[in-house]
Amino acid sequence: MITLLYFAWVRERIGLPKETVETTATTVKELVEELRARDERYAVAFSDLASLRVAIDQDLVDFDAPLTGAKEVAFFPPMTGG
Amino acid sequence: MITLLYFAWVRERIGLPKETVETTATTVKELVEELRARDERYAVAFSDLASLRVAIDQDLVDFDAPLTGAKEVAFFPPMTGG
Amino acid sequence: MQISVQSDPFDFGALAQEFADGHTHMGAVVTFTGIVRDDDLGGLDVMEIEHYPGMTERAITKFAAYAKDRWDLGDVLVIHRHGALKPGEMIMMVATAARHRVNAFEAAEYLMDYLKSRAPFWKKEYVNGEPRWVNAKPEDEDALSRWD
Amino acid sequence: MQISVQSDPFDFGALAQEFADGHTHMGAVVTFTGIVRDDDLGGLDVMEIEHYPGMTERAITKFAAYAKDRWDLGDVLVIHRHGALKPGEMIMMVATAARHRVNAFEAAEYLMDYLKSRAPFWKKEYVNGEPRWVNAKPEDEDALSRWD
Repeated sequence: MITLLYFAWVRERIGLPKETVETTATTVKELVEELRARDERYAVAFSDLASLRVAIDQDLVDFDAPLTGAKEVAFFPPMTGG
Repeated sequence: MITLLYFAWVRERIGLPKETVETTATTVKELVEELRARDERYAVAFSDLASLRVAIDQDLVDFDAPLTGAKEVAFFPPMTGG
Repeated sequence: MQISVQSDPFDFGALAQEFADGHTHMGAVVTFTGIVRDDDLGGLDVMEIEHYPGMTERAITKFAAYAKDRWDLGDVLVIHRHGALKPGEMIMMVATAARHRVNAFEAAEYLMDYLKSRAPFWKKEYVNGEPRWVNAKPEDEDALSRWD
Repeated sequence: MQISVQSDPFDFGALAQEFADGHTHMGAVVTFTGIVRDDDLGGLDVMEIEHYPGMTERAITKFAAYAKDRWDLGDVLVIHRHGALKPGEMIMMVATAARHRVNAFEAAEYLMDYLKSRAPFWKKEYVNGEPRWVNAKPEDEDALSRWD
């Protein structure tokens, strides 16, 4: 069981801020493939990985990072703080 | 008639903050030569021009700057503001 | 280190004064304050700042600790707001105290560059009632490379 | 532009707040504050700052006007004290307001570099009763070249 979090327009496109999934994916990329296949909203939200960022357990990672031990995976656009 | 101003350790070595002089010098360097010749205190204060700065009428200039029209010439060490 | 992620406004002047007073063994204090510009595009109604609770504090703490160490800071302060902000309101501030001015400046700039592109905040502007997400700027991403 | 050369203390926090509040059409405000370090060499009794009345204001006004123009500042503030200052007291402050943070930072750094080496101030420290003039540092002179 992994908790997925969505922020900013990723949250808006998918239509929810948070959900829990069972997955056999071993990397973030595989998880994204599963989500894309699930529903049009996910396909749209994840259509361009270059415009997305991902964090595993609150640390930024690349899309080919392994999911081993991950409890929380968050997807969001490039950050605009400051 | 030119007003001479001295600051920081230049003032301390010469022993006064301000004086007025009649001079035929045409550049700062020539003025410095006149002052050096005048008295041991001036000779000491002006012994190393590299450690001195000069301003004519409140603008920093080089030692070979002309004195034409100068009303106020100030000598001081490198500045330490901020 | 003083780090706060909050929706409430903060008292910039009082915090800056207190920070400087608390670090008089340091010669140099730099502050940066980011303000919601009140003239941008004319019709900005409100800016909403979304963040990732938990990760935000974690990321800022990491950047601040790194800056403190790299630039030998006496202290560092970071406050960043989230929620709805009106034009003219202060979004965030950083403060750095160091023995030498170059360190205080560089550390503050580093913190700003990292907050801008690596702290999980997202800004949404409502301009004449129309919402739009603020896009990250390529130059902000590029700015990070100077700290490598 | 707000420029003041004065012997009286100034209220850093209040001035910083007022400066930021007055420039909410700018997104970025940077301040720098210089403090007489209270731990340097242990025994600093007092620092005396001598200046060249008239030329000081003239020089600072020139640097500030140049910075305002070069970095497109909304405003700039410079306050510099002279006279006898005790450890822990604030010597000076600058503040810059700009639309973008890089401009606000660079302008503040420029002002500091020029105040340091081109504004006619001289510092004399009394350490355990012994006076000594503070020497200009070669690195401060070198710092100016980056603005050419």
